[in-house]
Amino acid sequence: MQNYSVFVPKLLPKRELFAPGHRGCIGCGEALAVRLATKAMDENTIIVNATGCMEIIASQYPYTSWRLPWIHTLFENTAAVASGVESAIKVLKRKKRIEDRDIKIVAIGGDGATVDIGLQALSGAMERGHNFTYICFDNEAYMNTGIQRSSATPFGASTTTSPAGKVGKGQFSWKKDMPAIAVAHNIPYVATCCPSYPFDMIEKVGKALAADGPAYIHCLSVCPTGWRCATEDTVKIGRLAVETGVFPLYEVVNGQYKMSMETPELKPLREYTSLQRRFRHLTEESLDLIQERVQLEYNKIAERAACAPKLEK
Amino acid sequence: MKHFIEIRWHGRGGQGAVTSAELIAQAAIGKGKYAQAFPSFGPERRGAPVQSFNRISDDKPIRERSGISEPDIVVVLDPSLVIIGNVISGLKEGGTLIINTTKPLDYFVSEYGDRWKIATVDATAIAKELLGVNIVNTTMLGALIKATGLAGIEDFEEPLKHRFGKLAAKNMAAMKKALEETAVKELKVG
Amino acid sequence: MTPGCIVSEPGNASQYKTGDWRSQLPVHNFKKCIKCGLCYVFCPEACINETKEGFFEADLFYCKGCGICAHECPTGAIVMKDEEEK
Amino acid sequence: MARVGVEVSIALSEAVGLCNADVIAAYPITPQTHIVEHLAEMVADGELDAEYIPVESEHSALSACLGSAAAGARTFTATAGQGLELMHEVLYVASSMRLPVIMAVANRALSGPLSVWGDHSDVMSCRDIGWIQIFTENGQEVVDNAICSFKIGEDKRVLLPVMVHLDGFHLSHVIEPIDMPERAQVDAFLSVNDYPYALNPDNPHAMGDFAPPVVFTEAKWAQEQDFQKSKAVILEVWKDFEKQFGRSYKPVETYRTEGAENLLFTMGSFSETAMAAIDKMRDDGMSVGLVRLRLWRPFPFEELRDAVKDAKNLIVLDRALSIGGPGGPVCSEIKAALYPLEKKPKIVSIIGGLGGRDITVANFEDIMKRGLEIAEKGSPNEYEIYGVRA
Repeated sequence: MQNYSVFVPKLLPKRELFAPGHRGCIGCGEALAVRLATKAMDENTIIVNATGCMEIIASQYPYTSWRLPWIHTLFENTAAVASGVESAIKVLKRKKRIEDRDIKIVAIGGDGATVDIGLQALSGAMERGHNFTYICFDNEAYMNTGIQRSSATPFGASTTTSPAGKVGKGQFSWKKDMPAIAVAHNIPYVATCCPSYPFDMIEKVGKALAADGPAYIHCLSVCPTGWRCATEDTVKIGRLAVETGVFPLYEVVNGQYKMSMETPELKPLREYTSLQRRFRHLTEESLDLIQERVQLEYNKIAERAACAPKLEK
Repeated sequence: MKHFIEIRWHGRGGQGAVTSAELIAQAAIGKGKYAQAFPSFGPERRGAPVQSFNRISDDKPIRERSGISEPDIVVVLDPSLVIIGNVISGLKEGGTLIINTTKPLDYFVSEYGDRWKIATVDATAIAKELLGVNIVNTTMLGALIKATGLAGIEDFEEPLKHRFGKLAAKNMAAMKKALEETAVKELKVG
Repeated sequence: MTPGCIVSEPGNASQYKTGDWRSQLPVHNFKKCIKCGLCYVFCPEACINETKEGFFEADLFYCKGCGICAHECPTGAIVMKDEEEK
Repeated sequence: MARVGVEVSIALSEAVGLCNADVIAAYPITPQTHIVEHLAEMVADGELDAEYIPVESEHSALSACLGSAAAGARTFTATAGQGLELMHEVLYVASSMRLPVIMAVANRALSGPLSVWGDHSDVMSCRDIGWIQIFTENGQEVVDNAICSFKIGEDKRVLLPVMVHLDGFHLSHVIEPIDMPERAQVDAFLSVNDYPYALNPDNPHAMGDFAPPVVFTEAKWAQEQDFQKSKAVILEVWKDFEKQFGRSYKPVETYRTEGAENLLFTMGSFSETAMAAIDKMRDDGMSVGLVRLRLWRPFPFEELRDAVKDAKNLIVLDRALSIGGPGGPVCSEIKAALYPLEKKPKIVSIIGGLGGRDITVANFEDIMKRGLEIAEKGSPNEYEIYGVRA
């Protein structure tokens, strides 16, 4: 943890728009992430939630964890529902049927809802330019249904549908670069974040909400159940994901990349993988291969960030 | 004229056969008659032979919604369709055949004999002269009025305005010119 | 039953006790606590509250005993103990 | 009220405009396209103050409509065939969440083989979705029932989505005389949408909770009960409509059934051609009449039973096939509705008009004759497809 953050926690808004009493697993990184995201929101926020862990843990009839207007309909259509909410609010304000004030629309979904089944709806909504924020809480597999691979599952991770076996080596493809897909829609704000860096995360959600147009946030959410790690390690593992370069933190403001923190030398990948039993089966050779790829992907982002000032001139 | 007639239009995708049918229906409805217009329900693209249809009833609401296979009137918007298209298919005995052609009326009279009333006009020339394009939908409406008396030219003022806006006057002029130039061979009575 | 199963009481899940899920509980040592609030920030259950004196303490009605607070505490002021031992 | 010659799709869009729809989210698909094109045009020309969302799929079209309706906006979409299929799972959500989305469906066959032409296959895959469903036979009915739909769906006693069915091409693409209501008349008839559970920061609702087994059955039962109750409101709205506009609608409508021994049954635009056939057969001395279903959901059991109570034979024309099933889907429902009655007509299932296949007046005469023959002599088959070539 960097020093500055040690002194700021007390200044966070104390109100919890995501109430306690939710049914998330012990040590749920996603519940933490959602809670921190709400710290950047105020009451004038409408949440559109995809089917998934976050919906199930927070909305068993007749209860809700949400202290905000909240709607869930289906798995893959969240960005489309958000489009409808946003358009409705816009026209109702114009027609003076509701008070003219700044109401933020926030769509949330897991990696399955975002990078797989809901990608089309999300792409459509971003392309059309609806003024909303989409936050993907990426726990790197379909955790709600019991740890099946998604296209956000990292290479090598063992899941129930990419199991490590006598032949199989776990996830066989490289994690889909969803932030880059969002960037390709030429939207004003894209960022990655992780609740292990709470103030960075809250600041980014705030910027996303303030953006004029679609904003996309990709949030790494450690899942002790699916990643098979200790519950108390949730925050630590998120931090290691950043420190090893597995999950770089950056922003893309109007197309310009900016690294969120300087990490001149990345920690070895093994510090991250060794804490998670989903990687337990990996051979040294596989780990070397992944290490190489992590560096490559990290460099790509860093290079994009490095050339950003040139673009400004 | 009968109280209930059915028309089939033959054109090529993009020539405006659907618009012709629409305009005559609107003219008839404007006069308080009942009318239907509908296209051939197909995926035809520009250039492909297409058909459109009308039903016009003087006094009763029209109930039939099926296609028209035995029309009273056939209008051919494109001269080339006479050769390749089966334009006379199902045309009722004693019906009317109206053709856009450069050929003289007698050519078709000798071709088809006395089964139908035949009318011809060089609508393409009129359209090119007055509209600057080879779209003969409104021009052929002039020929239809001349040959059948189905409506008056004034009945088209509103529909043309609605459909063409500023270009309504030009289309009206093309219609009027066709009305003058259309040659008609009446059927022998009895 | 409301039409469409609409829930009109925001945040009423807070009536649900998740403290039963806990097999370990955090024990706060206020002598070591520097009142930084990191435990409050990192709690996935939003169950750590500030006391009048400015210390932080878990609400055991909700605390599931994940141990993140103890793990992240910079001064070691929180330790996890087995429920059986308490 | 001005009578105009206008394409039915265009008239429908104009009616939606007269109803001051707030949000339209739609995806183009034949034969529905003209409806949403014209709405987009009206918005672009400033004739309709609405948000038009040109979504990337029908699934998203209806999903956006869910969001819009949940936020309290008057919401409209239109689709057909495959589009309705792509919306399928969303359809159930609209009704179970009680979101009054209004949708026009230009009925179209389902692939494969690919067919853009009309039949009722798309409707029949959506029987159990919990939407109020109204069938129309001509352009006037489309316009009138579109207007009624908003009033029905948004009524606080109802709060349900409503579907207006118009047969693809046979209705959607026909230019015909339609009395377009005046704006003032529609304003007087239709109040502003006031959805009571709108997503609103001042009064936060959670919409779309999941239901564990202990409440799911009760949730569905509550939905079913409210759905059944909507029928009274539908009848009330049609009565109000008659007062305001002079045209009346009923769940089951008949044509020359008085004293008729043999009844033909149709749904949708083919009913008009069937009426012409009934006229002809009556002129020929046959004892025939026509029963037409307007309200497909909620199914009008009582009205149907009443309409056929004196008939000897009932020949039901379906424009959809239930493959491997008991006959036409509509006929199956009619059989089920009449089964408990002691005195009921013999029922014959005929299927025709698939994928745009035309049915003419003469064809209807044939269908009636063949149906009566089957009623008299029986048939080894559960149903017969009219006009199928070997």
